[in-house]
Amino acid sequence: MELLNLAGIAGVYTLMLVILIAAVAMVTLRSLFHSALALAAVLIGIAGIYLTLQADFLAMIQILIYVGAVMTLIIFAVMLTEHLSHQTVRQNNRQSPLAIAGICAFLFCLTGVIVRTPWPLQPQNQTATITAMELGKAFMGQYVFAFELISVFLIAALIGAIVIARKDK
Amino acid sequence: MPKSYTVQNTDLLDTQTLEVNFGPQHPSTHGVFRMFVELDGEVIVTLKPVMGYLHRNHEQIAENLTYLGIMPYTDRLDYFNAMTNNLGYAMAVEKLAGITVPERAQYIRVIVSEFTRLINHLSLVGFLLNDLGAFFTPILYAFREREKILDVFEEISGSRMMCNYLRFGGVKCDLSPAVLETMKKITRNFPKFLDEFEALLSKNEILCMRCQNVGVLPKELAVNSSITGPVLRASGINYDIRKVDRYSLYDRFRFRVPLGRKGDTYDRYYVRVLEMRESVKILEQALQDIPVGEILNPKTAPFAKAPRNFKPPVGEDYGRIESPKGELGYYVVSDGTPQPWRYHIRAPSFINLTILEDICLGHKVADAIIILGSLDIVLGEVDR
Amino acid sequence: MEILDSIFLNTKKIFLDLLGCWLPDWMILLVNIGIIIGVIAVLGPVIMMYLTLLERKIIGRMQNRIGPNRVGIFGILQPIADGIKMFTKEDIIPQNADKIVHFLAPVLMVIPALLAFAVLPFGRGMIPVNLNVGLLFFIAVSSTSTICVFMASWASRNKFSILGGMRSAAQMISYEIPMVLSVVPVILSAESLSTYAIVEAQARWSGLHWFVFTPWGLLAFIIFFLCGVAECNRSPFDLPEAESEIVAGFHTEYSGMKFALFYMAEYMNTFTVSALAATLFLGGWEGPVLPSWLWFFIKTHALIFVMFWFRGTLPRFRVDQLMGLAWKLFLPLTLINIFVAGGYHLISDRNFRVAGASAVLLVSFLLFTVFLNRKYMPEKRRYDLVD
Amino acid sequence: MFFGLGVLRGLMVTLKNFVTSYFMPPDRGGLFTVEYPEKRLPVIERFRNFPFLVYDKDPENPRCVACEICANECPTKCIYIEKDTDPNKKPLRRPAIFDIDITVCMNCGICEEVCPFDSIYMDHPFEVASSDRLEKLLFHKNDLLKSNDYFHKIRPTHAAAIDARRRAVEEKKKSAAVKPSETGQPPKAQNGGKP
Repeated sequence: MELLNLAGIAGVYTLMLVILIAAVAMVTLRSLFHSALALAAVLIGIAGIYLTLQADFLAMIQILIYVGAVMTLIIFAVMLTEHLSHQTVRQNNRQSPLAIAGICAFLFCLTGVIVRTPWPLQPQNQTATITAMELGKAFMGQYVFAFELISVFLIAALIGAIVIARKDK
Repeated sequence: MPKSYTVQNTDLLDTQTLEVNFGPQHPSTHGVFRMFVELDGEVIVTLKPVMGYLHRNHEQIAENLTYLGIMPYTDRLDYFNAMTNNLGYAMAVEKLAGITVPERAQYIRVIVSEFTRLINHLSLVGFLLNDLGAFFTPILYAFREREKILDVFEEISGSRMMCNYLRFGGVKCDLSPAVLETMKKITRNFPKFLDEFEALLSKNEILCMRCQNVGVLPKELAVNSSITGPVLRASGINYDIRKVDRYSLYDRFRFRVPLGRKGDTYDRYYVRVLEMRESVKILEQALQDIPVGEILNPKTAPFAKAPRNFKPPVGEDYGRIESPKGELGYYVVSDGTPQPWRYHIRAPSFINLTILEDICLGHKVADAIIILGSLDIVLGEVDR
Repeated sequence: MEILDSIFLNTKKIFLDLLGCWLPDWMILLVNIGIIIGVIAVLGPVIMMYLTLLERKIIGRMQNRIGPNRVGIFGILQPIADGIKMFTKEDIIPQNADKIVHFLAPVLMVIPALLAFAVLPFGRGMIPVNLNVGLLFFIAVSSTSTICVFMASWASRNKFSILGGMRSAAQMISYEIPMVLSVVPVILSAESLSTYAIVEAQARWSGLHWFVFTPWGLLAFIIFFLCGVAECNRSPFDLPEAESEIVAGFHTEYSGMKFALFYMAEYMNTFTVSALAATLFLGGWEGPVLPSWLWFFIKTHALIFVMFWFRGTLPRFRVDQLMGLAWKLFLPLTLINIFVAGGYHLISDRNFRVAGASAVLLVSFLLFTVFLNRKYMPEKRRYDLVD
Repeated sequence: MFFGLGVLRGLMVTLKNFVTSYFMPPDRGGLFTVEYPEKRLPVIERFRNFPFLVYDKDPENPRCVACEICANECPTKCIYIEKDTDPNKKPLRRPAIFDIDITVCMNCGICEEVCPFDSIYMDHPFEVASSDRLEKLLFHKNDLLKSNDYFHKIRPTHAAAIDARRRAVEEKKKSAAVKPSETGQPPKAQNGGKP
């Protein structure tokens, strides 16, 4: 049996490696369209991680919202500004050593914080997986105020977008 | 100055128009016909028709042939209605040479040209629905009926589409009683088929959405650009040469001319369906009282054997008939020799095509294809 | 009938017990998963091949002609002949196309189509993966195929495919929303997202208990099915590959095996959408006499017949009418449908709630078709026959 | 009234055709297709394809007298005739070469009408496709020559009428030959009134 969960852990780490590679690729790829696709790969990878943590509702929502809607919007923008995506932007310039130094400093502090804080680590497999039913009850029960506030906020954003789009009609 | 249509773009960024060639090989331009279209997004800004891909020098060839030798060439003008092409040419030369046609031959000519009108309108509706996207079903129903009529044509003239059936002063061969019987059966079943066809199409919401108020042809534009045929009648102008000229025997039959009101693609479609119903009425009356008698004017019999002796008197003449696509006219100038000195055809499709640009501007790409389809052009006639 | 009903489950159990004697038990778990994956990987393409044959036969019959019958007895081997043709066809990549993305697009197009099989309940106990968010999984997976359409149209770099790509993406997005909203009443009354539980919920009720027989269920079924047809770009919504306008939409520049993959993805989508529609509204594998998996296939193939029927009869919508239909007719109707379904569950008196619900739905349908969308309604036309 | 009613009625029409295609006869909504290579439609008698030459008894002397009227009258000029000459160069009333270029001929049937000696008629077989465009699609005299009873087989009524007329001309010529006073004028071809 331990071979099985060893394979499981190895799978999770390879997934994280894939996400890292896709993220780096997103930043360094020359063509805009390719980096948009790399972003899609990153988002799907994150959904994969949710799945390994048994949060399947969250994973599906992640794919539906991010990959289905947000990515389509980004690619629409890229396709509509046709000639913009043709010139391949030069990714690295003279300040790259300075930037790498900055990143290393930031990583150093980050790992320091991660190592020091006591994470409430439970054993690997939690007992009850949270089903969509409980999430629904929590939304409508305990967190109903936050839920309504967010929906009002979203509608305001929606109306704002429409007003901007037809501002001189 | 080419007319153009400006889209009122509200947003600030100036969109670049897209030039697209709906080229000679495009799947839905009825033969080799090119439209050079400038698109702003989906809307057509300018449209330039390009023709001449199917030009076969028909009129120049005719000047080196005897009058009878030209007859098989007229089949290939509008290759859907060979019989009406023959009829137009035969009537023009008969007017020039002053030949009368016996009674039975006149009846056969009316029957045959009304059958061609059925074929033409059936194929048009089928092709129009094909451009609209109905996957070949309406066109195969139309072709199933067309096959029956083509078999009758093959029985009479020897060939389904290139009939070469009419001669100056009559027709080449007679109708046997069996053929008359099958003709009567076809005309009896045709209204039933038309009802089923209309049930499939006329009230179809998608067809109505796609065709209504698309490509509206105003009355004065239609008259000014001398449009003829169902396209003109769909815009509401009562001009049918069968009623105006009363040529051949058309004054003997009771039939009515359908007129549309708005003149858009749906009216052009529905006026043709009503015309099919009127043609069936004419056919019933004609098949009812077709007399017995000779089918060829005896005076022209010797010329059948020796076409080069047929020398019509010097002079010129213009004979016209109501072909399914519009007014088909033949202008023949004879200088006494067995070969015509000048021979010109007034092709209805060519004239109807001139307004394509005016009624397509401002519509979407998908509409341009349907408007072209509803004008019912055949490139053989346009390019000659 | 029980044996016939779970015939596939028993064979798998016998096979696994046979293997059990010399393989460790966790290996059996892997083998079990392997069998399920194998079945789906074989089932998908085979279904696709025989759907193409079925479609050509049915549409042929509708047009009073026979349809393919040269290869094999009734054209049985026709799909294999098509497959070989697709393999041997030269695979042309346009000169200035973007090689990687051009290659990736068809591959990524097939993945969502295959993934959607994982959630369909083929029979009693025969569901590949019993996710408790099965329905959401299906919708999430089918929404990712938009990106593959974008990749295909962008990579081939020609005018027609860009036009086609834009149109199909816009169409897929605007038909996804009514599709998702039309499923909400079903979740509401089955109290679960898992497709297996939905089918059991429909089995639990007394009498005629499929959701399609309730007023809101019927409307939701029609809208879900039409959006499903639009989702896999089939007629009358097949704008992206409208051959009469833009030649073949986003797969203009594809030939050979890549084109076959697009073709496969479209037909698998057809199967999965009809299967899901059958599961949600027509009671999935639930049926009186015949074994459960047979009921599932009968219902799915009935809906697939309807899709082929549409293709054989209906002309196609124009772009703006297509969008108008989704946003101005389907969306409001589904929203009202959710409220009506909610009310339907609160009222206990049976025939009052049926009459009330159908009355409200009928009024809203007329409101949205005759009054608000007057522009789309066919006008009455009069023609005068003049002498 | 209802938005979707027209579409439904259209669907019913195709469903009716789908169902009737299984058991109705061809002309009332049944299966219309004839599977060509195996089953064939009967060729209609007046069907005209490429022309052929008729000979009465043996292929050596066909009815054709190489008068080249058909070659002149043919609109597309696809017939080429050369007169036969006997040993001492005197032209005979027989064609040595009679070629018809099938790719040019548009089977309009004018040669059949103008031929005064009833020797050229339109044939029925239409499967004349071949791989070699130049050589095989140029029919020479021996490809064109076919017997009179073949003519009777493919066009019974038309051939019978032609033979009746030829026999009438024969009797008139014989009766003319019996009365010596008649000048032995070669029988001018009757104008063939079409049946």
